[in-house]
Amino acid sequence: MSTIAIISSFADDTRCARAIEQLREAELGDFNTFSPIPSHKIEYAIGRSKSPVRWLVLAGGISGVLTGLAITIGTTYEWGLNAGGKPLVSWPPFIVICFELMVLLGGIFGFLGVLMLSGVPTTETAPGYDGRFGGDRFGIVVRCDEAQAERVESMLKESGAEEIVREDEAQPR
Amino acid sequence: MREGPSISRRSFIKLAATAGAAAAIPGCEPAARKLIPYVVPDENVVPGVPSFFATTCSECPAGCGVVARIREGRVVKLEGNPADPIGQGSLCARGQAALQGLYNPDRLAHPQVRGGDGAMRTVWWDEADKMLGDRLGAASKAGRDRVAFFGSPQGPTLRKIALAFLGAYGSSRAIFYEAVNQEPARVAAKTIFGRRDLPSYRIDQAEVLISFGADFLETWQSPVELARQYSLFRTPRKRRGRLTIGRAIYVGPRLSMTASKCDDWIATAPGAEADVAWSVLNVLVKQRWVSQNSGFDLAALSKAVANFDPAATSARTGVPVETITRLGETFGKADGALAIAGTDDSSAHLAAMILNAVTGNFGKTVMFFEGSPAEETSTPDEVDAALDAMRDGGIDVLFVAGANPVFTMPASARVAEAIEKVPFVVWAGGVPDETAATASLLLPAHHPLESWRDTAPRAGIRGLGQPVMQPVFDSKAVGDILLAAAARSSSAKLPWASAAAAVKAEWLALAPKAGGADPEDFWVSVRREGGLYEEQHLSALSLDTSPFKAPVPPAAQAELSVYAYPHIFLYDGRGADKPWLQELPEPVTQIVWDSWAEIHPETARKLGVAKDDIIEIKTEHGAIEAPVLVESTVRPGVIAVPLGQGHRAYGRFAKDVGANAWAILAAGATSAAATARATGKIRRLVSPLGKSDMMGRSIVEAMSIEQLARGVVPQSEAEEVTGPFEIYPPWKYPGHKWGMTIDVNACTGCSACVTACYAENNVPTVGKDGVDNGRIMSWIRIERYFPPANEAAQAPQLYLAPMLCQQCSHAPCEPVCPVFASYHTEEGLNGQVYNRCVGTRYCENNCPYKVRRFNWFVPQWPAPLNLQLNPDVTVRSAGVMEKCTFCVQRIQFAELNARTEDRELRDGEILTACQQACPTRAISFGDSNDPASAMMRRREDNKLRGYRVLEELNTQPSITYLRDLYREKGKA
Amino acid sequence: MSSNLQLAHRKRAATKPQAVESVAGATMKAAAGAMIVLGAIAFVVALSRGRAAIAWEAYLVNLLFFLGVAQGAVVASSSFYLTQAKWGGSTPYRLGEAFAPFLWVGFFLFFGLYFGRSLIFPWVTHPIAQKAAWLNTPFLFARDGIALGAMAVASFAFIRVSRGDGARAWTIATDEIELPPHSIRVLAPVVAVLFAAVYSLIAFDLVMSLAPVWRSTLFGWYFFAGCFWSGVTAMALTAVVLRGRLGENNLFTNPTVMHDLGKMVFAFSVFWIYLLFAQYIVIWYGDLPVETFFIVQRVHHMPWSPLSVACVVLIWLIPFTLLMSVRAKKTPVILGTVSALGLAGMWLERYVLVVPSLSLDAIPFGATQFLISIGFLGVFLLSAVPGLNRVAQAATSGEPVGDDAE
Amino acid sequence: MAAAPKAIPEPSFRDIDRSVLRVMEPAGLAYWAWIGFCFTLVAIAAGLWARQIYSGLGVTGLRQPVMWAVYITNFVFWVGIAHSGTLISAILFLFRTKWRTAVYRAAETMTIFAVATAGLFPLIHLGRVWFFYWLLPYPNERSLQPDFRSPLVWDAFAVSTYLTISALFWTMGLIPDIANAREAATGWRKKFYTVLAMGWQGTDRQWRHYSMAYLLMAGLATPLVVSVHSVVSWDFAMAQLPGWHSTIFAPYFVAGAIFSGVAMVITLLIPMRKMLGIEDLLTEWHFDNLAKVVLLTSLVVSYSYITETFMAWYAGDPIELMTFRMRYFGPWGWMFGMMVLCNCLIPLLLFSPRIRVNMIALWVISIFVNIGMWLERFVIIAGSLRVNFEPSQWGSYHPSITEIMITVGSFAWFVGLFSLFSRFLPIFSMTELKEGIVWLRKALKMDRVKAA
Repeated sequence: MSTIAIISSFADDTRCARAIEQLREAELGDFNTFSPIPSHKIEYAIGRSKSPVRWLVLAGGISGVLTGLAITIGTTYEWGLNAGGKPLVSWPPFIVICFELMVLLGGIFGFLGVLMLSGVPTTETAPGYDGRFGGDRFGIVVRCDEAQAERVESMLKESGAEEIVREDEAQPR
Repeated sequence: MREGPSISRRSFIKLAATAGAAAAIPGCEPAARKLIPYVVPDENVVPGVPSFFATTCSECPAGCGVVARIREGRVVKLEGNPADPIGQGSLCARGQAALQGLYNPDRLAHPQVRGGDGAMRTVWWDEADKMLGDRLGAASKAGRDRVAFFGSPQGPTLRKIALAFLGAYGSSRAIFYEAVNQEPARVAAKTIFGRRDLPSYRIDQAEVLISFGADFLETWQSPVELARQYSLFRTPRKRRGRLTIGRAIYVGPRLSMTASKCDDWIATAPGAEADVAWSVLNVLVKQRWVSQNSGFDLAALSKAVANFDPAATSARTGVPVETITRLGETFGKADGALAIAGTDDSSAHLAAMILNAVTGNFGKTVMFFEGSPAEETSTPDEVDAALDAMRDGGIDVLFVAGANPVFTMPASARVAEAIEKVPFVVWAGGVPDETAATASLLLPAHHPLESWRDTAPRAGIRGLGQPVMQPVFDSKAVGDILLAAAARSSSAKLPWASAAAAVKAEWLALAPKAGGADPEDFWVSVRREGGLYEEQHLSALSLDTSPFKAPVPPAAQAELSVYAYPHIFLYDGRGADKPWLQELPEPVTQIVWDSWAEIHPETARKLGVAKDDIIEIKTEHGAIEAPVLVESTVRPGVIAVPLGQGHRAYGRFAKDVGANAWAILAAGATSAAATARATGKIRRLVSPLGKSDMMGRSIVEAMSIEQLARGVVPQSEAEEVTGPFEIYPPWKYPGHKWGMTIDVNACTGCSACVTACYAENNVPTVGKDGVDNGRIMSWIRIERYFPPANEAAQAPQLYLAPMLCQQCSHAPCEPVCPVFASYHTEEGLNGQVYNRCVGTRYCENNCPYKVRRFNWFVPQWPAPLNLQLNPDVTVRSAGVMEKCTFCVQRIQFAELNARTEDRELRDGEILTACQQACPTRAISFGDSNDPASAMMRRREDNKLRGYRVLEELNTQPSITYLRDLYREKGKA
Repeated sequence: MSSNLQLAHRKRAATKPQAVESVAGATMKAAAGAMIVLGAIAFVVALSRGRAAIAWEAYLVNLLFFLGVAQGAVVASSSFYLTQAKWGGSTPYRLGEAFAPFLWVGFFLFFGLYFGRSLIFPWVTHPIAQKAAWLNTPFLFARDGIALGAMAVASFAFIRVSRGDGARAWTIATDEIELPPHSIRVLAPVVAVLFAAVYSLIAFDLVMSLAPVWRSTLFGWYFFAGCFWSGVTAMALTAVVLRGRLGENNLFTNPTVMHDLGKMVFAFSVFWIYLLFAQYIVIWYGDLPVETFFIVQRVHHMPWSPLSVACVVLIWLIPFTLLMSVRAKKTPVILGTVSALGLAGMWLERYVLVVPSLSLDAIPFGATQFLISIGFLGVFLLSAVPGLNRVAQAATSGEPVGDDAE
Repeated sequence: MAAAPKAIPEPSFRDIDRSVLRVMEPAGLAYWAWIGFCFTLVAIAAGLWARQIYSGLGVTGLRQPVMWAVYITNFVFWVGIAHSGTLISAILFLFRTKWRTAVYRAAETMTIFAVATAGLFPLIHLGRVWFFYWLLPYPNERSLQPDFRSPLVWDAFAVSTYLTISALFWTMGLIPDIANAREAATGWRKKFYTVLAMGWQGTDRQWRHYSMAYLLMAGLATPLVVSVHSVVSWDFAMAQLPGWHSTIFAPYFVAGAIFSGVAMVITLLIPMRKMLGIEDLLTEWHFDNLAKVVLLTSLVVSYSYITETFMAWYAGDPIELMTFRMRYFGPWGWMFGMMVLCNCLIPLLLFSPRIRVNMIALWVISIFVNIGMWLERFVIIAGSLRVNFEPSQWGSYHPSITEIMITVGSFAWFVGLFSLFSRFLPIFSMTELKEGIVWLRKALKMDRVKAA
């Protein structure tokens, strides 16, 4: 039994989400969606857990603060110079530095995190990807074996798919 | 002008070689032997270690002793010679600036001859000598007195040489001319005491001082010495049970710096001072406020002063009667009083002398000593005679050395045309001046600091001037030129081989006076001491009380007259070639790089002019143009113009700056009736000063002596913070914590400190435009504020005080520096690391005292001025902030010495440049951690007067100022 | 996240909440009354026992605090209009307006200060020449009286319109972009602008002038930002309390609504610390005695420094750390506790601002001041009763909330 | 969120793509002439800077005591301009404001270039720019480090952080759009976008991380933007100088920054809207809201002016009083008057809803605001330095040609970069417009209703 790819496109995320929910209920789990916008509906329908990016950002932020403390306090004691009678460890200024570094590293971690987790940069195209999915169409690519093809297609159709293409071992176009 | 060999470069290489060679094999290198100051044994030259030579100052007749600081064979700084009784270790701005005369880039590098076309041709010395010799020979053959020498008093020895030189050519036409001279005083002395020498003064012995137009803190006689005396005179002291300060009154047309330091300024028209003086005498005599044994025939005296009844005088001069009577009273009742005169008419001098005499102050506040030095300047008659001779073509060769008659002699003398008539004029000197422009042969002469010379400023003092370094240019000592010429082309046999020999001979002759020590030891000791200082002996005065020529009251004054006074820094004009002096703001007007016509607002209204409008001032002798400065620091109807500017030659720094006031004066006069008209032209008078109004801020503070006596401290009405407010933990300064105490009452505003700072710290000058663009670099400046009119009665006449980095413990400039270029040292200094500075300039923005200076461009020291740079101090590059660091290099030097000698640093061992220069010792420096240090004791002893500038900012300055003292006006 | 929202919608669609008319029963009124009596007695006693200064200090502190809460909440409501907030239907508006009646009470209590002026304002006993033009009794009471009066009038005008049908209808979500009724569009900005002006004035006159030498340009802003935050916090606290007392499916059971309240508490607590820091660092760095002493005496010196620290902990540290996560914001217990502590912190902050100026070396907090504070609380609660009922009605009306809620 | 699109037929996703991508089509001669003009000015400025580096800061009009003037004014001005971008892209995102979607990309782009411009001025004003890196900590054997107590160091950190974060935030938003552009594009542009898009395909997995990170970035950028201009304000407030040392500076400068920034957005968008014919993306509703932000911040700025004046008077410190007297009535009083007119009075017009949506009026007002805010910074910076603690050191200041041309150059640099960008990368976020399409439709409907 060869697996095939069924590529369907939808006009809006509501229909798309409905289709996904049905697929999931039918436990035809092996599918992939494309959309021009980050749709909460689709996300909810797929129902994955929250993205781990936030932990990266948190880590970045914390390391930022620590770096801040390290360089401010550390370098101050390097020479221990008196400037205007202000204490060597002058908290108010150091807080500013720590804050900036927190944001800086947090942001960088976050950005790199997204790239890493969402697998960009990449050169290969996911099976079934179609240019319109970047524009005004929402797409679902279901990978199943021929036996289930019918069911899947009907499922997609009734949830409002505009067109459905079946491909043997879909190749990227 | 054709290029001679590039001297500045050569000499630079030479000097560089000195250091190098000396470093390599001290003394053994022949080149080095040739190059190091030959008064020092070679092994004394250690690179990085300064050597000091005592010599004398030749910038004015006061003849202060000087110590020259030599590094690697070049003199880098001049300081007062502590051994010298006149300067006593201090030196005025002019004296210190002599260096820039020595290193002046415009100095004549080679002999030059004027061709037929008037163009100059550079020649070698032998050609020049030959030409000179031939001309002299020819002249002497032509007859007697056909050679003339025109110079300025340059000490007994040179005088001897000059006379001998003339003698060799059968002439006696020697003129020694000082534009700013004491002739009127001598005349007065002659009249009453039958002697022409000058008395010495002891202001500090007096209780009351009246100056009739004598700017004794600026240019009159011996400013450094008198300033020091004056500061003692003004120091609060118990007199007859009351804590008081000496009372000083200034009578004259202009509120000079001197006048501003007095209690009262009695504004009179120029020439009216005498009138007032006689009137005061009149009061004294009438009131019998005279000492019984003064030896005067009071009857005769009162007859003599009959014309000077206060009322009459008041009518003539506009000085209120009660002012005159009060003057008389204070002077007469004083226990020790002194009247001095600085006017151009001997009448005022005479009156002053009589005032001192009748009150029995001779021998107390003013005294004649035995053995006053011979008169150095020629009398006006001699000068006139010589000039006439020239005009009649009676002179073939005129040898001018050290004088600039074309510039400094008053218009009426018609010098230019006289010199015109002389076929061959030889000029020997440094920077070619107006007179050089008329000469056919120009000879580069040694700067005094390069040559042997001596001075005899007054009885009991002989200063020895020894050369402090190798000549910078291809020059010769004037004495040597004269001797060489005489040897070459005259039959006479002169006793000396060289000027040096002459000086030594002269001094060895003095050896017996010094207790018959071995001549050579004596020679060594005087070279070390810088001169011979002996006990002075009062000379018995033979008072000629025979009714002297009773003075005639001067005619009614012209309703507009011009009053010319020697510029405190440029003096008679010789200072104009020195950028330091040009850029030093005149203390009262704060103007730089220009000359100005100071007039009263009233006068300005009459003339219909405002500040910066150029007016033409015309007298019977000539006319000059100068921009107007409208201030009430001058009497209505008087135009006050400083002398010294208006050079048409004399180097890049002096040429075409301002106007020459000598050109409108009569011989020996400092004022003249004048007319003035607006020319419609405008020239900005440039000054680094922003506002003259202190706006009630705590910058320069003053309190009245009465308050001090009562023990009340002037309170600021600002609200007080109660409870703790210190937000940072205190910093510890375990070792030293350097601090300063500055007595504003002692500060006269003479700016010697400023010049000292320029010299010590390689502070660049920026020129007129630079100052105009707000880019003056001075690290220390004299703050000048006018008291607001409504408080004038409760304030000094001017607020004058030095402002420099306050080295704050909570310095606002430090934490804002992103790179620690500005930081605080363990010894409490506000350090500035030039190499680290990136030039954000935040420090200056945040400095409340605005004492930081930014290098907007790369600083310029046209060679060989760069040779003066102090090797101990970095030369800052463009884009770097710089500032005062209490002369940290001197602190380091002293600390290093202490460490090598394994001992504690001694109090007073470190002198900052400004402190060292100050004639009145207004600045004391020391360790604030050491309560015993002189600096701290001074604070302690003057607690009531102590304040810190802008204290409410909690910057915690290391400098404590002591309030200026004034007398509450309208009080007896 | 919108998905949860849909759940909420569905649930609500399923069962409408039980309409509730009134939450504040006789017991509460009685309790409030009792508190007032206690406070009044304590005040009178203190005055008669020559401990007037202490009494007046407490009086001022509480006046400032409760006025701040009441006014801050009203301004919150007006700013909802300005930002066209529809996340809670009309309920958040009612919530904000609930404490408004105290504005009038406070207005009158303010004039009470007149009798304690010589004990509160140092410049009354020792007039300051330079500041006399501004710091003098008649002018101060005149301007602040007028200001507070105007503020109350404006607030009530605004509230009347806001409770009207037009505004109500607007708060319910629609498909169109439409603006709130015209009168609201006029009054809401007025209230907001007036608030900034009046409460800056109050800050300068009733707090800063207690240490007449001290000045800080940001202080007014800092002060009214604190008022605003205390208002918001009071709203959040009320929401949490009512949530339990309004039965099934009242609006406050909608986690997203609590989330939004939580966000506000979180955000404006951060804003408060920002303003505090902005003041502190400038004064700390500037090192000018006229500025530093105020901080030094409160933050760096006993006995006040612990209290100052406590303020920061209660007003910023706790809300910031606890309310960081979404879940916490949605958890009533956490939100409630944080808000309660926050309010306590804000009261303490007012206390630390005012009292050290009057007694630097000792904390005069004792029974008197406690009871007087209780009294004020009583007044506050009593005056809030009708408003709270309105909140109850709105929260149980089951009206749909705007789709911009997440 | 896209509710049933049947309610209002258009614009559809495709329309959005069409109108946005149309902007990116190859440009005409006029456009390149414009670009050329801009960068010629930049070249001149660069030349003058080179000269300044060579001969020293003396070529400027700077002097004792006015050590900072036009350069620092420009720095603050441009940083301020930047802030609106972050406000719209981050803060309003957190506030779930609907109208931001249309303008945020343009604003964010402005931020990047404004910060890039601003960042130059601290360098230009340095006395020894070749040592600028001494302001940053880096290991070196003498372990010389910056003084973290100096506001200028905070500044270095804040501004560089700000530039980095905005750039990342902006890039992140761009990726999906570029991916989209990639599909439509042809020729070299295709390759260009393909590379830039980094192979983004908009799978649910990608979007999941994307939206989370976007939210967090916004969460970080919000306090950042506040901190940045606070730090900038502290460059002055930390000093003791009257007119600089004021606690209100931080929030006051932040408000001022947003004020001028949003004004600049308006200044740029109104002509763009006309020239590119994108009224269907930028509706009156959008400008109405931008105008409201301007109005609000204008009020805050006025509040600060009043407070500062009052406090100066209340404190009764003669020195501070004098500073303010000079600021209002001194030789530079006209600047102050101008600035009050531009920043406080003219914006009051925006209380009128009609003016808020009158493009001409709005545009003119926004220009005035920009002028006013530049003057404000100048008056604060140079004006306060002129009258310091030491009357004897007071002095005036006149900018030199160098400073003037470099300022002009900075504007050219900013506008030039912006123009370049607008042609080659999507200046409107297609993704976000689609997300908020409902509101776009609502807005368009409202416009039409108004028009009818």
